[in-house]
Amino acid sequence: MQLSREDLLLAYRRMRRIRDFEDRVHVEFATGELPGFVHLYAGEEASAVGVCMNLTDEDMIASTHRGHGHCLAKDTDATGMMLELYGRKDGICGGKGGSMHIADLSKGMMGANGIVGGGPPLICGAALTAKTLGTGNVAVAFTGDGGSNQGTTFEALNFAAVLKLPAIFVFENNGYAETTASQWSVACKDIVNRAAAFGMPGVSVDGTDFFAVWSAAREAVERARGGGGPTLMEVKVPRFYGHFEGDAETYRADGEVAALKRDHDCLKIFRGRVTEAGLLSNADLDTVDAEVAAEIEAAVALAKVSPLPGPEDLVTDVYVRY
Amino acid sequence: MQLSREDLLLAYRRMRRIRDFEDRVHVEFATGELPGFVHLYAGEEASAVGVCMNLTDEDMIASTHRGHGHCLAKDTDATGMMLELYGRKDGICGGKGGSMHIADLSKGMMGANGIVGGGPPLICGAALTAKTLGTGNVAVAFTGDGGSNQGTTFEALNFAAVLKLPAIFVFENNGYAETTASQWSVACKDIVNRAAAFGMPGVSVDGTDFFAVWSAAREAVERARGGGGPTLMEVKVPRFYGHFEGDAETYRADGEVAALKRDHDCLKIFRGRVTEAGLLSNADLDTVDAEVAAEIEAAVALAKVSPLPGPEDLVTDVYVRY
Amino acid sequence: MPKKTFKQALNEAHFHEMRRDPRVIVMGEDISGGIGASGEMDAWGGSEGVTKGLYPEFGPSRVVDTPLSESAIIGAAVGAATTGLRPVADLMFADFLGVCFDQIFNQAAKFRYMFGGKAVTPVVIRGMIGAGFRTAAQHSQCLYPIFTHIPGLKVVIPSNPYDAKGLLIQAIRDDDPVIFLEHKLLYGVTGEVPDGAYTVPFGEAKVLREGGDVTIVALALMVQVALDAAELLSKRGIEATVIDPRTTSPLDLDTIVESVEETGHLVIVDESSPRCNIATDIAAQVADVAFHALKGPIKMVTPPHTPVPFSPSLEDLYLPSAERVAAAVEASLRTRKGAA
Amino acid sequence: MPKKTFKQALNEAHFHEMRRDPRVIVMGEDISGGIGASGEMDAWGGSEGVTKGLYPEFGPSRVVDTPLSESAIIGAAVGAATTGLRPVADLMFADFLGVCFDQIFNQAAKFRYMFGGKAVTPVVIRGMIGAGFRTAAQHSQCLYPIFTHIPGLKVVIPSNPYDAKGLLIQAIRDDDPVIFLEHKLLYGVTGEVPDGAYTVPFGEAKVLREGGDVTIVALALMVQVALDAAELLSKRGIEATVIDPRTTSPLDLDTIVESVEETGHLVIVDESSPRCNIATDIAAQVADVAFHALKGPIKMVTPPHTPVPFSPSLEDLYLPSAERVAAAVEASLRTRKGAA
Ligand SMILES: Cc1ncc(C[n+]2csc(CCOP(=O)(O)OP(=O)(O)O)c2C)c(N)n1
Ligand SMILES: Cc1ncc(C[n+]2csc(CCOP(=O)(O)OP(=O)(O)O)c2C)c(N)n1
Ligand SMILES: [Mg+2]
Ligand SMILES: [Mg+2]
Repeated sequence: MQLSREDLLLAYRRMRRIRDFEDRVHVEFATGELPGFVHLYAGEEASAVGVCMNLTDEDMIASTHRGHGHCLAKDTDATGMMLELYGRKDGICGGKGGSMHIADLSKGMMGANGIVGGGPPLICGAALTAKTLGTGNVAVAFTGDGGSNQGTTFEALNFAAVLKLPAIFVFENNGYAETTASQWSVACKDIVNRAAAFGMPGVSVDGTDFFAVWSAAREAVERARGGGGPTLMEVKVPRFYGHFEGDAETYRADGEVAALKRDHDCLKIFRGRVTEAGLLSNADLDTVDAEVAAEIEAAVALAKVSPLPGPEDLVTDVYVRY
Repeated sequence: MQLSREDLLLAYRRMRRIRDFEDRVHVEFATGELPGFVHLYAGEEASAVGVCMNLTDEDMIASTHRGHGHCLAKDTDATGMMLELYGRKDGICGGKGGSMHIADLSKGMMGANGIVGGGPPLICGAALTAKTLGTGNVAVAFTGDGGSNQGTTFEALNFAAVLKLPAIFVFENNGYAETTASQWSVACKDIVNRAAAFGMPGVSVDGTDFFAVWSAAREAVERARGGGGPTLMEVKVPRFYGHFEGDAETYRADGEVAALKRDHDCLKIFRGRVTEAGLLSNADLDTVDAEVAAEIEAAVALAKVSPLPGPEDLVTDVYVRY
Repeated sequence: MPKKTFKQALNEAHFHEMRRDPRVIVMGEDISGGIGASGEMDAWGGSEGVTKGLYPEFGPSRVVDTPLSESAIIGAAVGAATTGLRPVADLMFADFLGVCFDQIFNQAAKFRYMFGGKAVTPVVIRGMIGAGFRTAAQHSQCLYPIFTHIPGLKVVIPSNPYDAKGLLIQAIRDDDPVIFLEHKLLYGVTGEVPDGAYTVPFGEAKVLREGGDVTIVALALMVQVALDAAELLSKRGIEATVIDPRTTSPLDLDTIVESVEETGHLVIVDESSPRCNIATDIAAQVADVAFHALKGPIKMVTPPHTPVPFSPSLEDLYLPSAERVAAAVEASLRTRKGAA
Repeated sequence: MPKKTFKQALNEAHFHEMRRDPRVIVMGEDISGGIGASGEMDAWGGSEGVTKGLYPEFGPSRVVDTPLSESAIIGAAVGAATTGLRPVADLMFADFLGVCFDQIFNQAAKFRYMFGGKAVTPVVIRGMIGAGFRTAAQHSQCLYPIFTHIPGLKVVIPSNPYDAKGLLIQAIRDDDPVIFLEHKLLYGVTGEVPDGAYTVPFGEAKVLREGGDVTIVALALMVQVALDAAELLSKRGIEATVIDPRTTSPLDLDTIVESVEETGHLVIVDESSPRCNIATDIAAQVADVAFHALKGPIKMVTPPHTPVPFSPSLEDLYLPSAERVAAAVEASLRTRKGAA
């Protein structure tokens, strides 16, 4: 399989949408208008999109506290998400979830997660459903380098391997868990070195290279769909912002972020690659940029004026029936 | 360092004490006199003793639900243990703990544990104490093959490696977690294959060979004492009885246990080795056998007539002060 | 009606629902037993044999043995539930919640609310509770107050074979996450159990005995203790109503309040540790909404604030006894309103 | 006395005890911050800066940054406590108990009892609690009823800077496992805090205000809500006693009962979920031992039985308000005994 022109445009649009969404949230948060804990995915776009371009709406993903990118890569509505971040009644979760709990089951997005390591066991479940019902679907858990040290994650790896589940464990190593460097906290340095402990194939890719991520994920997805069991993928990505919005980031070296933005921006790299290869033109990409910018602008404008949930919403949605 | 004649006699005595203790508990349980859940260590003696012969009373161990052998290998009093199993007031835990909760901190025995995977995190703590206070002590977690799949265990491995703790993780692979075969449940087949996932040295030994266990443990203990960090040891052992007393064991192949007892009995193997090498005589060993038999006999006799705890004991020992 | 044990009743409930709905699966450690080994499969059928016989009929795709990894087991059950299956996961001893609690209380319980009503998580988590089995502090706890505390969970605690079967079938058909707790000492208890499938609704207490002097509320093993106490009291001229709530979340407070409005006295027997437990929960609710009806103090009969001891001599003292319940009733009746 | 924030008070307590006793260590994720990275160490001093400055003074052997592995962190703290250190472990959000609860409730809490009184486990586990921070369902829970339920744990919940410092010093010097819970919305609150070290004993409630008409009990952030309600009520001619138990295990029931004996009315304000919580716990105990003194129903003011919502508009409704507390007091006063 090759990526068509439409695929490339879609991939770019999704990455661009993530970037713009996050850059804008960064700005809005700084003005104090956005409540809560917000963790931005800027810089890591090629990972989510590279993986999810291989998935259908029936393939499930589980995300993390840094979930906006995974949602958007799975085509969750950006406007609904922005409204959710603003705690609005018409937000994608009715304003009840917020940044860390965005889910869109209709798109195969099982939820961001405020608990690090919460997703991998859940993804075993989605994969078990696929296997039991013979749907041919796959399930993907996104986890960070910090989350790679959480017991629930390790259990899920072994569980998926033993039961030969159609699951893929994508570890986005962005160098940090909050302030803690992954080269310190992951005893084996590279997370991919853990694949053997679970008897599963492992692959490490440069997460600034959309094409590298896409093809590694493609192989893993095909193996999973074909009954070949789970794969561990480590994707090395830069983190452009702080751990959360408001982080002073003094634990990072001076100039570290500037250099990452300059030399390791997956969007710039993508643009360079596709234009040099003559697959897309700069004009094509500029059009996408403009469309996405307008989309995000409109989303924020709507979010700011949209109604808040009211007292009648407080006690609904706890149970299906009680 | 070599094992002296006294060391060899001590090692044999401890292994024999475990075997006799367990064989006797097996009999007593069958008569219905012993209450509770009892998991016997018979067949695995060379593992506990081979490891613990390298330890002092200041070195801590954490054990499992199958803890009698680890306790006795660390020189916990067999009579106090037998009284505990009978729920007696003079039991080593006042009758409050029973088989799954025997501890003897004065001997460096931090407790059997009813929660599979409970011990490895605790051992990180004992190792942290040793490191922080600079005592040169080491700490050892015994875990089973089933427990090797528990998230708490994985976390402890990484934690110990990252903090370079003087810890040793001994995985006693006896082929089963209850009825579940370890070759099925451990995705990488051999637990030792997990060492690399935590950047630590791993070693696999035949647990029916006391000398193999002893020297592998010795190397790990020396490394830990010297500041070289943790080691993962897999010890392959046979399980002579059921998972717990009362287990019909239909999941085992016909003749499996008989063959294990015949060909893989660490006591027989030890006797063969030391007598052939002229290190100890059969008479030496027979004397130990007789002494141990008398000791266990006396322990059971005492346990049967010893007083039970009374109402005044029910609410003590919850807090130091409340 | 045929007599069956509590264990058989639970076993039948599994068969009915697995035959009825292909989305129902069971999973857990040794849930069939013997996987990967060279002897028999279905060697155990769960640690107490509750799921015995399912494997031969439904095979490995619906009777899923697992590694020893509770977070993965429960998390997978939860994830499978949100994606179309109806898993019944066996936690074995409820005491093991400590290694997988996040998947229960932060994930399963909260999905529906956090996701604005879009998730449905029809998972059943079975666990054994209770003392008396001589299994000491880490295998004898009740812990249902913890589950009951968490919004988003339903908590079911049967006390007899009939209810066990009907409540488990209801739990499996229910669309919310259900914690289903089985007292180990009840497995061997027998009672009349229909052969067919039937449900017992959640949130409907059962009145086991009627008497006008005092209301005794009890769950699980304590129901029998309460009934025994009622017999003792009856001989002393005191007639008790005994109520088994059967589910603590939802709780049928109305039935309790109605009874207290008649009797004016309430005694709650709860095997769980005394602080923040079901006894305090019910007592407090009654002291609010039915205060006007109370003629004496609300008494709670519970174990002491200690871990469960191993020694049979201590464990027997630990558990509430009929005699202690009767004494509590008498104390409440003695201290009538205004008497102090 | 100098004015300090709640956060500064906690920070000082750490300094005092670490200087005083070399066995005291702190550990947790980002407890100093920046480990292995190329920028500053002590970058955060814990996620809220409570442990800031310890690293420069005490260094890595006593200020232990850890991987993201709560079971290992808490288990290691517990194991270190039984072997001679006095660790203060930071769980960050108490909501994370789900991934490490076993080490707290089956290990630390039970060692002493299971081992027949031979173990001493002087560990402090710090965790943030409470809503109002716009952090949604998995980062806003109180959960202290769960800890309070477990025999073997002590549970400390300060409501002001003075108590925060004194209670934390007591917690560190205490020989039992202590769960120390900090409400996030209190960190910035200021109050008078002595510069030196002092302790506030466990199990001694603080009476913050005296009034003869009703007793209001509240914890943590709810103490201020209760005081605000008392002001509202005072304007309406109702005088309230406000009591902060400060520790829920042990609980100073005597002070509450003494007050109820005077006022005859009890209202408990509890930010935790309503079932099996501290409000029910205290209500039930009072409805037993002080029944004779009650002149009206015991009222509990709590959030609804729902997860904590994200949207500020909902979260503000979720939290008990002074107005709701005042209304509950009035309801109790209205429904006097015999009135119905
Ligand atoms: C179980 C748990 N522990 C700790 C936290 C607090 N926390 C939130 S994000 C985070 C770091 C996660 O690092 P990583 O997995 O690398 O993801 P990243 O933030 O880098 O995307 C921590 C410690 C949490 N939310 N859940
Ligand atoms: C957390 C937890 N899960 C499950 C159990 C029930 N259980 C007790 S022992 C055991 C099997 C343990 O297998 P392994 O670790 O190989 O030890 P072995 O019994 O073979 O010595 C199980 C599942 C438990 N006690 N704790
Ligand atoms: Mg990271
Ligand atoms: Mg085993």
